[in-house]
Amino acid sequence: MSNPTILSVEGLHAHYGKSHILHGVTFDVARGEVVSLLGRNGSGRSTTLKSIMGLVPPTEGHVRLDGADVAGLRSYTICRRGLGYVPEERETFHNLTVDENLEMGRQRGPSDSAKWTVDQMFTYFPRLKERRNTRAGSLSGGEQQMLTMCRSLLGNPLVMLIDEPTEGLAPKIVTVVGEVIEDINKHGVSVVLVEQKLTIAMRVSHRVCVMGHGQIVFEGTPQELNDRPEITDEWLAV
Amino acid sequence: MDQILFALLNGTIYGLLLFMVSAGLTLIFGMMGVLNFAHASFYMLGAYFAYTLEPFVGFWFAILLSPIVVMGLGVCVERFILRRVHAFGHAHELLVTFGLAVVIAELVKMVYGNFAVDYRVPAELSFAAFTLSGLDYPIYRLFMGGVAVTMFITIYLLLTRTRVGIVVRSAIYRPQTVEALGHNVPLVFMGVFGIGAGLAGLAGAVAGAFYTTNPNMALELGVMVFVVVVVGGLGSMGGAMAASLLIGITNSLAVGSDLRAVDVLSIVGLGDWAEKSGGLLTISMSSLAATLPFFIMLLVLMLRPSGLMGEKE
Amino acid sequence: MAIRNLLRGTAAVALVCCAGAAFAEPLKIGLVETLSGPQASTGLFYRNGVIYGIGKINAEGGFGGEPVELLEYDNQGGPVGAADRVRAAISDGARIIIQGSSSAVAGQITEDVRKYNLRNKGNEVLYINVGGAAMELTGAKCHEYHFRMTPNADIIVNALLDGMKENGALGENVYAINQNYSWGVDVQNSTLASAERLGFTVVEETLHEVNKIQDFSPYVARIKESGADTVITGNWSNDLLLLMKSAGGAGLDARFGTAFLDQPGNIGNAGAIAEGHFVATSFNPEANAEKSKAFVEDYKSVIGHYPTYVEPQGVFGMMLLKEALKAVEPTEDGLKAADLVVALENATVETPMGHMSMRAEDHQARLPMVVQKVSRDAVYKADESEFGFVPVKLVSAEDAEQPVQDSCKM
Amino acid sequence: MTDPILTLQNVHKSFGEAKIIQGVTLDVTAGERHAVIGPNGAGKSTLFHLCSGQFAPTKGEILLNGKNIAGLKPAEVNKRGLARSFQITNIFPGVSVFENLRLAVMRKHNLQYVFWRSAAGVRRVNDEVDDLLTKIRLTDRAQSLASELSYSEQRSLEIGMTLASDPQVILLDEPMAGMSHEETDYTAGLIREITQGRTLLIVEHDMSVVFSLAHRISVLVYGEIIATGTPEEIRGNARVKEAYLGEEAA
Amino acid sequence: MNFKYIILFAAVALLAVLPWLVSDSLLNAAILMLIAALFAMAFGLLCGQAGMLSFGHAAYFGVGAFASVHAMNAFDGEGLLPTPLLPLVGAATGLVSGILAGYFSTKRTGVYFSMITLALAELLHALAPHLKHVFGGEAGISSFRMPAWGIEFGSFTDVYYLTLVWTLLSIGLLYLFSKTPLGRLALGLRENAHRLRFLGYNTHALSTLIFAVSAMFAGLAGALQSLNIEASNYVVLESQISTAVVLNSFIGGVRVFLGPAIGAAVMTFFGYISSDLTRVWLLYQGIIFVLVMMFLPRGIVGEIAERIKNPSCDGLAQTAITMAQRIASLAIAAFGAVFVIEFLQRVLSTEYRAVARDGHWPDITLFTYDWSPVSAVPWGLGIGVFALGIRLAIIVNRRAAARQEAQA
Repeated sequence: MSNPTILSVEGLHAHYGKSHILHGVTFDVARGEVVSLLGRNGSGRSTTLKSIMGLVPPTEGHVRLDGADVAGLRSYTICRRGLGYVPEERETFHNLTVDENLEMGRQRGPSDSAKWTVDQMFTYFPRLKERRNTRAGSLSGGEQQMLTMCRSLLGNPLVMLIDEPTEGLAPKIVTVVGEVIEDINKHGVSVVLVEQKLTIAMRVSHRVCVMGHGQIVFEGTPQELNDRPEITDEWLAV
Repeated sequence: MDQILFALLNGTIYGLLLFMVSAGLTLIFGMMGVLNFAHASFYMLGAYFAYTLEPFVGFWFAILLSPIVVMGLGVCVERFILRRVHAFGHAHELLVTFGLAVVIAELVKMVYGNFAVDYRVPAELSFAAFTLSGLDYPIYRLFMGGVAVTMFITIYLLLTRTRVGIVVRSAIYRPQTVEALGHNVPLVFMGVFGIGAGLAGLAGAVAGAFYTTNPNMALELGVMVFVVVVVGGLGSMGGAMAASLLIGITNSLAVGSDLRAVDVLSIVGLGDWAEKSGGLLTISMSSLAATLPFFIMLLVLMLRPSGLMGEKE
Repeated sequence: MAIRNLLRGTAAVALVCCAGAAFAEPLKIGLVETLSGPQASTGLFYRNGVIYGIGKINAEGGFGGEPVELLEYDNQGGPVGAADRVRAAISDGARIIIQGSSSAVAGQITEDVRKYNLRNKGNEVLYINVGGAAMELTGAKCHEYHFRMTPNADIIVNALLDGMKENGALGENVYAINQNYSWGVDVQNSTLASAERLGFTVVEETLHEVNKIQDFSPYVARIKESGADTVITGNWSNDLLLLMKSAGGAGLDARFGTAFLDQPGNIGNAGAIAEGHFVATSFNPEANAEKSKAFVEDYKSVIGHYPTYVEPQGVFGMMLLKEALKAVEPTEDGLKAADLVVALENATVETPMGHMSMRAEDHQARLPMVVQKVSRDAVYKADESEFGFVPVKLVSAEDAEQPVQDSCKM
Repeated sequence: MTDPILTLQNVHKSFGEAKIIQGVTLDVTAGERHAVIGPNGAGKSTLFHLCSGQFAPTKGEILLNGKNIAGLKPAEVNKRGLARSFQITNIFPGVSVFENLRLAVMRKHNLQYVFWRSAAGVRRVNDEVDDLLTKIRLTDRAQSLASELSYSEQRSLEIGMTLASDPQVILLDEPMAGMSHEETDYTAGLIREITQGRTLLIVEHDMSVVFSLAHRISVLVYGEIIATGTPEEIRGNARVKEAYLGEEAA
Repeated sequence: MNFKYIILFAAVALLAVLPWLVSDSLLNAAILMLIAALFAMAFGLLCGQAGMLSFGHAAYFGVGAFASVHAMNAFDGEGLLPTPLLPLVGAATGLVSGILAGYFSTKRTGVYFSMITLALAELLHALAPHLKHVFGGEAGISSFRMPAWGIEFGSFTDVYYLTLVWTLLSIGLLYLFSKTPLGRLALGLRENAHRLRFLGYNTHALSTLIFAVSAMFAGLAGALQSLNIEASNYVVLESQISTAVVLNSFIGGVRVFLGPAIGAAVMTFFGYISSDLTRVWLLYQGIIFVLVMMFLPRGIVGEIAERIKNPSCDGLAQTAITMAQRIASLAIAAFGAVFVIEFLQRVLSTEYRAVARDGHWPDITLFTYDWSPVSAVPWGLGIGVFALGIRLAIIVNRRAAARQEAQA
């Protein structure tokens, strides 16, 4: 990868109350790269994203976005600096319409980020356009997932942190989500993806990191992971 | 018939006044979970500030400027007091606002004295809008109602049509997610608190001239405002409106009614027994008017704790 | 015991030193008034009147050659605080308790004094009630050591109605609206009792919650519907102001007869709405103008403003006390309460409004009443407004007097 | 090891439109350690909530010792011999460790409405608390505030409280979540020890724990059990692998 | 530990000999303090131990007060209920009403619980004036303490001992209660009611019981008040009574056992003293409360207990010095603030405004000196002293922080 690093996570530690979840997570994301965080539940993948985003303030370590340390800042500042976050629980605003949800995400974004419009979103997911005046609470799980992704994308981020986008979705939609991730990446947006479905992760990622017990236990290309079945067996599979 | 019409009209206007005061509190309660005991104090301050400003800038500017001053005060309260106490929990937040209400009431008494001050409806607004069975209907009542309705519509439009409004509505439910989308939630909280206080101040500036501006006006309305917010449902503007009207109208109807439990019981032949047992049964509706809001609140808390229109408990 | 006596001794020495090296205990009077909280406003006015009155007592030599000492206590607005402050006052050496605002507090104090006196025969204390107007204070609850220096509901309402009648302001259809507690009920009863004598009908009577109603328009609608041309109300504070404003706003064409219209703030706040309404009190500076002028100017020079609202009442009460004290010889222990009781029962004083005395049967003061009307022509304006109170009828103490209640058994 | 002690028969649970549990049938035999695994959002926690009385199932029966407990209140379920721990530590943070356990133990002795004797004076309770403390290895922390314990100690306490009512069936919800390697090993040993002679139903993501601890494993995916069997059977099951690694259904 | 008992013993001993030490007037204040302390302890059981913030505790205090007044009048202090045993009537009534009200209010938790208690109390308060035969109208119901057991119950001292015995006994019982299984479960309710359910407890029944016990002691306190003033009036049902007990308890520290009692005693004494000294004592009370909530969230006693339990690394001597410095600087600031407030109050008072009407500003006497309100001296002095005190406090805090930093 010759591209410069856009996001660099270094020695990140985080706690949920008393519980020490992250034990020094370190990885880099280059501009235009898709990196997947793999691992079983409880391995600390979601917490890594939340910690980068400032939602679970890191107790130690650095998060450098485009060279500037954002660790410890409030999450709205981090967002404005160019990080977009798609939470695992989707967290659409149920009492708001689809349009309003999208409006919530709109931010100017950093000067050098890719710019997105609502129309583009509707091209990705025509279904959302049909339901733009419906309350988000009455959308299906898949539609909500699309909505959350679009919402974050409208913040024109440099890096998108996407947590389990395919969870609980029908296979057809899973494919669409995969394609969208690939497409936004083509527009120059870097992606950190937490994904349970290995096939998707392997297909869309340039690099994968496997997490276990709050640390990165493997880092490499999808191909390299394929070549190491013992890693998959120990950290991912049954 | 006119009687009923009159009662309904008056109840509506009174309800609208309650709404004006409660609107801000319901936003604050919904968003920050703080039952702000000092909210009615902002209402009182609104009236007093308008009274103070009136000689310098005239009535109209006074009722415009006073809420702004109150808003500034609200912002300071949030920024320097509530935010500090936030970490100690909701009980402390609630109690600190309670202490604040005491402090404000005492300061008002110290500065403005113990009696009602001479803050009145200006002469150009003291005329009858229409006459109903021989009684004039003061235009100012309609003006108050108008302000309340305008306030409702403005808040409604602000909340639904503007970006800030959308942020506020979503922050009521998922403040963290809102923040992760790049919105400065602490600033929004401060703003909402300030605006909530300002709205109460506006209500005070407008209503203080019609009713009276005295150091006890916060006390008189304070609990009623809670009732409205709880009955209406946390954070629901529509709920606050519905609850205000419900309380205003039941109050107005009850006040005009001499109905007693005895009278109802005598329909089923228990009249004599009830008359003999006395107590509650022989008290007329009108004397119980003040208790009705609490009955309504208890009923709502027992049967539908999320309130008439609230979405979450 | 030793320590206690020592402490007391020290305290006494300290007191004596402060009092300017005098040897006899001065007479102490405890003012147990509402000085803080929501109802402080009225209490502070009684305090003014009492302070002025005590000043007069001391100007004329005090008691037993010593100036009278006024101890002030804040009853914190309620009977509970009052009960406690009365005891504090008595244990601080007060022989006379004075209080005015709130009948509830008066009810508590008169009972406390009665019980104290039962337990401390020979060492009784007196309660001078300068404001508690409830009938039962000189009725079922009356006792030897309670003196009411203020008119009761009967006196006020009768004087008011007479005055209004004479001025053609009392219509045929009267609406009685009052606060639902003893005072309001008393006013309502007095109004009903006068109907026959003065030839009017009480078309409807209403008792409403006390100080809880923001919007009086439903009541105004009822008054209108009843066809009343006169409204008689004992309401005070907000309940009066809001009622009047509501009636004014609705263009209700009815004359108001009241007992507390002169409360500061009312006229300023109600403005023209109050014009032509009536109130009966025990003083008006324009009645007996010359005597009154001397009084009000002197009062102003001491207290800072012309006497208003309940202040004169407090002063007159103190004047009667002054006369009585003159007639009492101090004993070794200072004031003997029983002597003062007798002296008070026999005392007469000339107030600017006429003479005032104490009725022995129930310890209700006989005092003149002034019926007044809100008018622009008033010499003394209220609340810096263009309105003031013009006297329309001065009722002498004899004419104002109402019969003793049967329930009073001294 | 043949009598089913906890049986779920065609249990369904929906929240509005969302069908979380769609017809789960499961037998847990007396004395076995049974693990439920499955990807996120499969409904494992919901299943626990149904068994422990937090939610009532929309349809189906849950039998404990042959008696239906579906829809009973949590307290009632507990009294019938089923106790659970929570995924997120759920203790009494502001009181001592000893107190935490005492609160848990007292129920069994029907002391809840007793106000005429000192809680500290009930020897049986004290003994049992001491016992539990030993079992969960927190004896020297007995007087510390629960909130001052380390995370894994809190998890141990959580397990201890679950154990306090001496239940026949214990439900442990992700007891190792958020633990380091060493802590995990420690807790696994602890669980093995304390569940001697009881029935355990456990949700856990740490596969090494699950496979070493459980006699049988059920795999829950999208609210349905797609396989139940011994660890070896599960390891070899293609559908399970697919569910975990997300091979797309063809 | 022993130290604690010594202090406790000394305090009880002091209370026992108090009538020999102080004047009647102060003894009277002591009676009020004891009653307020007991009431606050009852509230503390509910709020501090079981975590339920009631805004309507005046209701139970009030029913206890009225029940005992009625009992006083009915029994004349003889027969089954001689005067010293009258508080039992208050306790019983409190208990019964507590069971009823507790049943409803504990169906909800958190702020909704508070609102229900508030609504219930307001309902009772609004109804009371209309139920004249029960609550006696605005004059209240009066009664007379009859002699019993050979005691007159006429003097302050008699009443003081009666109150003292009942208060100490009740506080003792409350202490013992906190040690019983039910008392321990109160802590469980506060800490985690959800978990209790999964341990097999019926939390609604538990909450109701705790509520009832709290109401019982509140009723007992109410009865003591009735005995003390020989009357009861529906103003005891007012919301101010409910809120006063909340404020008192939190100022003292609601989570430490004697916190509410000490808070209530201190604040009652403060009110007793200051209400006769200054007209704005409610303002001071409000300010004290706000400051305590902001800076001493555990309450005064709670904070002291915390300091003793977790002493700072400075060592005892240094901590004491720091504390003394802190208190001294805050006292300076307080003096400045009081000066400004009192001066302002005098300038703004109606009396002064009346005198100062014609553009002439007479001097005002404050703290025995005369000050002119139009000169900058009094204002500057007050504000200056206040600022100085705050500045000193900041310096003290910074030094303490620096020391701790250095040692950490």
